[in-house]
Amino acid sequence: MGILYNIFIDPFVQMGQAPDLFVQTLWEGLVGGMLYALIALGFVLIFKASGVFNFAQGIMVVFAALTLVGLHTAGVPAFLALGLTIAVMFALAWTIERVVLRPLVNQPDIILFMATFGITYFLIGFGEFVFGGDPKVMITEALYLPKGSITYKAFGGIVSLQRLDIVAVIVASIMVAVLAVFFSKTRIGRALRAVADSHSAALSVGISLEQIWVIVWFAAGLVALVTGIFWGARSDVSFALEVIALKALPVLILGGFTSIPGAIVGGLIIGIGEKLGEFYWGPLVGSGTDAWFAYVIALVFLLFRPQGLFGEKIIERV
Amino acid sequence: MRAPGGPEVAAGDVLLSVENVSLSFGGVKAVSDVSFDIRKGEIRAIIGPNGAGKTSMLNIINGFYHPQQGRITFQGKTRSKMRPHDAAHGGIARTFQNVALFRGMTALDNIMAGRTLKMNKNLFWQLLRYGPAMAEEVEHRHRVEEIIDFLKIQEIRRTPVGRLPYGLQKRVELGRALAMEPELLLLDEPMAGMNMEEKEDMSRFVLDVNDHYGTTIALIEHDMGVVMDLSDRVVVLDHGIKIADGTPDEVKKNKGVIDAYLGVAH
Amino acid sequence: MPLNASATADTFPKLLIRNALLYGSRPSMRHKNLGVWQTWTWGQVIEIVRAYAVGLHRLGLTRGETIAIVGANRPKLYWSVMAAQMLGAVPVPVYADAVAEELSFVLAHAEVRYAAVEDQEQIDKIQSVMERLPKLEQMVYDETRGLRDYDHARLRSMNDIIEDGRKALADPKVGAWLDAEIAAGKGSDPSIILYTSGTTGTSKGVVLTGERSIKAATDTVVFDKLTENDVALAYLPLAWVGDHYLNYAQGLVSGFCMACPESADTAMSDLREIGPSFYFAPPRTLELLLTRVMIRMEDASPIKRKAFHYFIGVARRYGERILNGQSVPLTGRLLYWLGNILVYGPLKNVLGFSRVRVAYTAGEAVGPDLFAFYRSIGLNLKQLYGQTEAFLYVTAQPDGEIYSDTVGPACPNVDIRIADNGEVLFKSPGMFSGYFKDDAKTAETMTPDGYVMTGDAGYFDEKTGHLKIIDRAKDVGRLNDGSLFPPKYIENKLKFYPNIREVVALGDKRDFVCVMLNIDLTAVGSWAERNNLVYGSYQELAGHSQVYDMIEKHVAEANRSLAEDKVMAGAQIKRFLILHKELDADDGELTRTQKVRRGFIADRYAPLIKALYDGSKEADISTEVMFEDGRKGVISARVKIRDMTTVPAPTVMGKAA
Amino acid sequence: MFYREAGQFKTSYASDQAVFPILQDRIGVFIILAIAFVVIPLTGNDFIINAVMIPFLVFSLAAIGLNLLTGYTGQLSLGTGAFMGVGAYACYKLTTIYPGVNIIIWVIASGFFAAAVGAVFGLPSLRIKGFYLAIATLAAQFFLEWCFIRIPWLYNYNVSAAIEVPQRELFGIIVTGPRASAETRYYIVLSIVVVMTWMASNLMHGRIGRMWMAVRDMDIAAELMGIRLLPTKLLAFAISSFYCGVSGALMVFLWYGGAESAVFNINQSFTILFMIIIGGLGSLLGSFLGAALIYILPIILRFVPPQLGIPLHAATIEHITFMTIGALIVFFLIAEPAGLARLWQIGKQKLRVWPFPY
Repeated sequence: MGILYNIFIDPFVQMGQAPDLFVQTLWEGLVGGMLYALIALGFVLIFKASGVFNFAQGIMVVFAALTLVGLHTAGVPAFLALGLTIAVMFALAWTIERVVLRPLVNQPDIILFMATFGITYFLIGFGEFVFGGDPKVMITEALYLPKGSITYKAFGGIVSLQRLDIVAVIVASIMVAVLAVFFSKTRIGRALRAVADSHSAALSVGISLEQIWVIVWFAAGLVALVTGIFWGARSDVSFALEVIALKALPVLILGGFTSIPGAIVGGLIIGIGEKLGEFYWGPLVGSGTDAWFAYVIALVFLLFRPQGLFGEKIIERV
Repeated sequence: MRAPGGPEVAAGDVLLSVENVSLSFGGVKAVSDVSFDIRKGEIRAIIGPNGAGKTSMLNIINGFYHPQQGRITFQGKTRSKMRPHDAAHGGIARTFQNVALFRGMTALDNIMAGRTLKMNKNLFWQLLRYGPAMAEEVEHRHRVEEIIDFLKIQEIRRTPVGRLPYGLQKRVELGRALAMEPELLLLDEPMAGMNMEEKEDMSRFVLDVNDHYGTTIALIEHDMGVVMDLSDRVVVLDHGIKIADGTPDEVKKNKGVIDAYLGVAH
Repeated sequence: MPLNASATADTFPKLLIRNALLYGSRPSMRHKNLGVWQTWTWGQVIEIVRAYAVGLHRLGLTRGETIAIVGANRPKLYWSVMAAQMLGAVPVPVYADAVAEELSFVLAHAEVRYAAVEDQEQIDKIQSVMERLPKLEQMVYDETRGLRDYDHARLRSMNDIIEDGRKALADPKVGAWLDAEIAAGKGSDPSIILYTSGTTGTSKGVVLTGERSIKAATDTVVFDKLTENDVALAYLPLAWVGDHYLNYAQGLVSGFCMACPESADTAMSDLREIGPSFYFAPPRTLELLLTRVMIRMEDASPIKRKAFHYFIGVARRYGERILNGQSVPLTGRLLYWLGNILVYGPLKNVLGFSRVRVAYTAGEAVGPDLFAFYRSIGLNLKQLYGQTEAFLYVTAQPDGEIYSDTVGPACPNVDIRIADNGEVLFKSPGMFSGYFKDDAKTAETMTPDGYVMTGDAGYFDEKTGHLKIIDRAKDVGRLNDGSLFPPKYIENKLKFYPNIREVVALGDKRDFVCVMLNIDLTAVGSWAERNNLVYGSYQELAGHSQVYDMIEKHVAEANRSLAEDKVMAGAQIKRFLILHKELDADDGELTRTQKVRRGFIADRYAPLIKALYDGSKEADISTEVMFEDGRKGVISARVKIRDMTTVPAPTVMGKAA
Repeated sequence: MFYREAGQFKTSYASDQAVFPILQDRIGVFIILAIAFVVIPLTGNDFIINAVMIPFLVFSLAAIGLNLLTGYTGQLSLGTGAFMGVGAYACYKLTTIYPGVNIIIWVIASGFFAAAVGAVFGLPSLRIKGFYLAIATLAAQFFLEWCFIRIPWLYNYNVSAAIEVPQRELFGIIVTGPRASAETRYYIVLSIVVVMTWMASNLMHGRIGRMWMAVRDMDIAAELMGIRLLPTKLLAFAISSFYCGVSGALMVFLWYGGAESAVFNINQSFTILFMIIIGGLGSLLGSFLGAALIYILPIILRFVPPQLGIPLHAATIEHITFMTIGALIVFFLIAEPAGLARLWQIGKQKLRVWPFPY
């Protein structure tokens, strides 16, 4: 009985007793979830347009952040470094299209998926080879990102919000909005959507497949850069972030592989869920549950709704 | 040859019947209220224009699709829907419109895979590949070789099927289905994409299978000439509705069929 | 000594009994069937054949009757032959690919009451001519497939017959009766009737007796040292004397194992699997094989290709001499040894020749290059000459005495004589006893003193003492000065050059020899490409002076080779021309089997022939042709004629030897 | 070139269905076994045996395990490391609870624990495939890794949170623990790997292997032929995990001598996956070739550049290794998706038809 009480009653009692802590946890989860959502967004962009499940998206986040910090450390002014990093992300997109995607066109999805493992490993090796393997600190000040926190007295206690997190949430929201507009209102955006449906349709819009791939990978690179900046600012910049970046995968399963809103909602669910879970239920099993919470949620989802929250049911044909 | 458990069905009796079967996908009707039967020993053709619901019908028969309404009676047992495993166990085998071979395996292994249900030596013996497992392997290889001989594909026995030309792939697929020693063989456009000579060969094989093994055959085919030559009875579907059923001659004269199908393109 | 035993066995059934005693557990027959080589030992074979014979007898087959054997090389058909012979009945094998017409002729002529057939296809064929075969009562078949709905009143499966016989044999009296039947068989009884394929007139049934067949086979088995350890692939037509002799008779005499391929399509890979030690192939097969080798090598990487050609060159220099046991310089031996590891060994392995100890070719003239190629890579390929009436062997080349242009000395115990008109006559232990139901023809073919007339013209080569076959005797003519004119011999000499496709030689009752020829468009075309020769059509290429120059060299070479031989020296080519169009079966110039129709060509190209003999330098010709789409048209051309100088016959003969 | 197949014919299905129907292949296998069992122990030094051969064999076994699942059955798994961990921890618990029982038995038994855990995590494979399934296996990876850290019972409440391999003897010979000789451990690992490889090969040549490949190549057709997908896939998960589990147990007990949870992290899963991608999906031989390449590559990088006078930092070597492996993955997927095993096959085919090109 004690166990059942600890699982089903006690956490909610705690929530009610200390709503400030609850709101604080919720906020932490929201910010984390937003960042998960951003990584997932990179996945979705690429998957929608090229059918490639880009396992390397998480590493691109780290790589972008590492490049930015690395360039700045090497003496490049912050905003020039930012510009250069954008250029590097473009070069990366172009190279990946040339070296990996083009030769593998028309291969089974799973082969492309595995190829992105290769990209992942190469980027880890390359990033560390160039910039060194030691953890680095994000150049928040040089980029004029705010520091410190705002503290509210509310819910019978204190809720404290990091300024950085607020900016992150705002920037992320803007980015999602921009991408949504880009996809629905611009010619290229529509072409990208067309390409997801059929390759010949895209060609009829007048954009070659190769160009489209470069564009989406570049867009995913930009998303990665933004994510990298904010995530890097919250912790260190190193390839240890990779494990966190992998969290975007369960987010995708929740949201569906092709849905931008799905990525956002999925990210938030996972982010908030794992924070609440760890805070209220974690101690029951020895804490550290956020390492697997997201995956187990995803697993349950896979069993009951494999197409995700926003995906379409697939009818198999023979 | 007989599937275990199934009651004896004499030649000429109804082997399988579908009654008032309907199937739809998200509001789109693929098959509506179709009934027909297949008699033991006959070659039964299902024809109709594109999108008539022919393949859906086969999918219902061997349990890949589950109809929303209707009943299926196979070997005297009535079900509201077939399950793939029951269908296979009951002796329904099939080939596919777009060859669905196991591409990474040789022709021999593909046909051997068709014997899976007939093999039962457990994991222990399989790990040793000795004694009963090897004896079983050899016994079934013998059966498979008879099929290879029957279909005259000795030369390509050891060729990975992915490398075979289309016509031969179709033949291997037929072999794989035959390896199941089916009571009822479903052929989904066995001659699609073949040239005249290959079609003649395949027709010959279909007739031989029917003759030599006494297998009941239900086939979908576009080539009207082939259908009329091969089949004993024909059922015609159009937009998921049955519009005619009878011998080739009867069907040929049916006005609805002429309007819906024969009049168009063919 | 097993071979002594065969001296006492004068029929094949008796040999079978001997083999079952001597080699009971050794393989007698293999058949690639259902994916593996099913094998029967001599002990098993005799059990099956005895049961089969009893079964056939219960069906009504008795001594002296004939039974047709129709189908491909399959153990059951060979056993049908054996079982029939056991009963003293006479098997009559028929070519599996014979059309219904030929089939009905043979079956009717041989008056068969029974037929042992392979499958549905053969049954259909026979049934389609049933009304012409009133005597045919029963057919037994090997393969059940597709026969379910046939009327089985006159059809029985071989398995049933054998099973039936097996049951009957449970009664020891039946076994004793069968033993008596076998013992009653005499060596002088007909053992088989082989119908000649009928290229000359209708086919004739050549009757062979057991005793003579066995004698002949015993001689060649000793000649080639065949033993029960040898293996042969039985892929030649069952009804051809070659198969019956080389595989059936020699197999029974020596006890070697006959392996039947899975199907005609898989014969090549089956050959490789079984790896025979005794092998026969007609020149055409060898040529096809060589072409395939060369084409496949063209796709190899440049290094491999170069190495291949280099080592083939080494083999051409030293290989034959090594095979013949002659002296070879050490470097040659080393290079050949290396080549054997890198090229010849693997090549023979892929072709399935690794274990071949004795290989023969026969049937038509074999090109010296072709012949040398196989010999140089270490395949002991030899030539033999023979015919159905001789039960195959008349001459054969012994190991170490191999020449591409001879067919060897007379086989052991064979007596050869050259008639005045050049025709080869022979008397041999295996010779036939007569044509079936045709004593007149038999008499026509035999000389009063018992020699068989082969119909082939030939002579004994002075250097080697080997027989050389030059042409069909009736085709050999004489020039006005009396010298011999063998057109085919001359034509073949030229056709061995890859650049020359067809040749028509003229000379009978004329002053000298002229030839008209076709170049090989592929070979000369690629040569032209390499030499930057521009051409638009066959006609243009054929008329090109550089092409003429090249062909002239070939003709001159042919002349030199003709001059080496005293008998042939007079038949050297004086003038030649290259025809402006390819000889074509569609235009009636060739038979469907690609043989030149001389008479027709003589008429059609009369203006050219006239010019060849009146000394003109060129001549005009226009011929009607049939295009591929069936339209008719006319090709006109001015054809150039080249003069050749002839070589005087050599005075010193021994030099080249 | 060395193949002389003329005259090698089969008179029975048993010999035709043999794993190595060609005589020369049988000779080759015999030579390799002779080298492994005789030549290497006689000539190899401690470094070769301890740091090259034992790890190579351990990784090969894990790669075979993953290959059974991914290469043969088509179910991509990213949880290999964790399944190896289950084997290692199970073996540790078993031998500390029942120290008297033969350690080899516990190594094998630990495979059953891994198999059971693997089957549980294979359940989602009923509904999902491809990268969806890959993500589901990540759940196994992270959850199990968490268990290895958070359940102290698994490592007997050691303060180091790591497992220390106790000394165990077999017929009076010390086989585990720091005092076990390299040769002894090598022989044990080798024997287990050889036997399990032979069994895997048997399995792949029979009914179960064909069922797995059928599911991999065309699951719908397989299902309609009466192959039940879930039991088939679960069996693949179980047997695959069994191999991985034994490999994990061998890794800790006969190679490392001790380990903490990080050994079985996601990177280990990736390493094994890369071995089979580069070695060849759906090939037992490929498992060995891939393990050799991926494991030995860093060793070569560590030793060869200094020999050439190029001193490299340990960290730099690691970075270069990562880059090389990443590049190799992409290269193989593009140039030869069937990996080194396919290259070997092509080479063998060339030798068989030599001097012809095809």
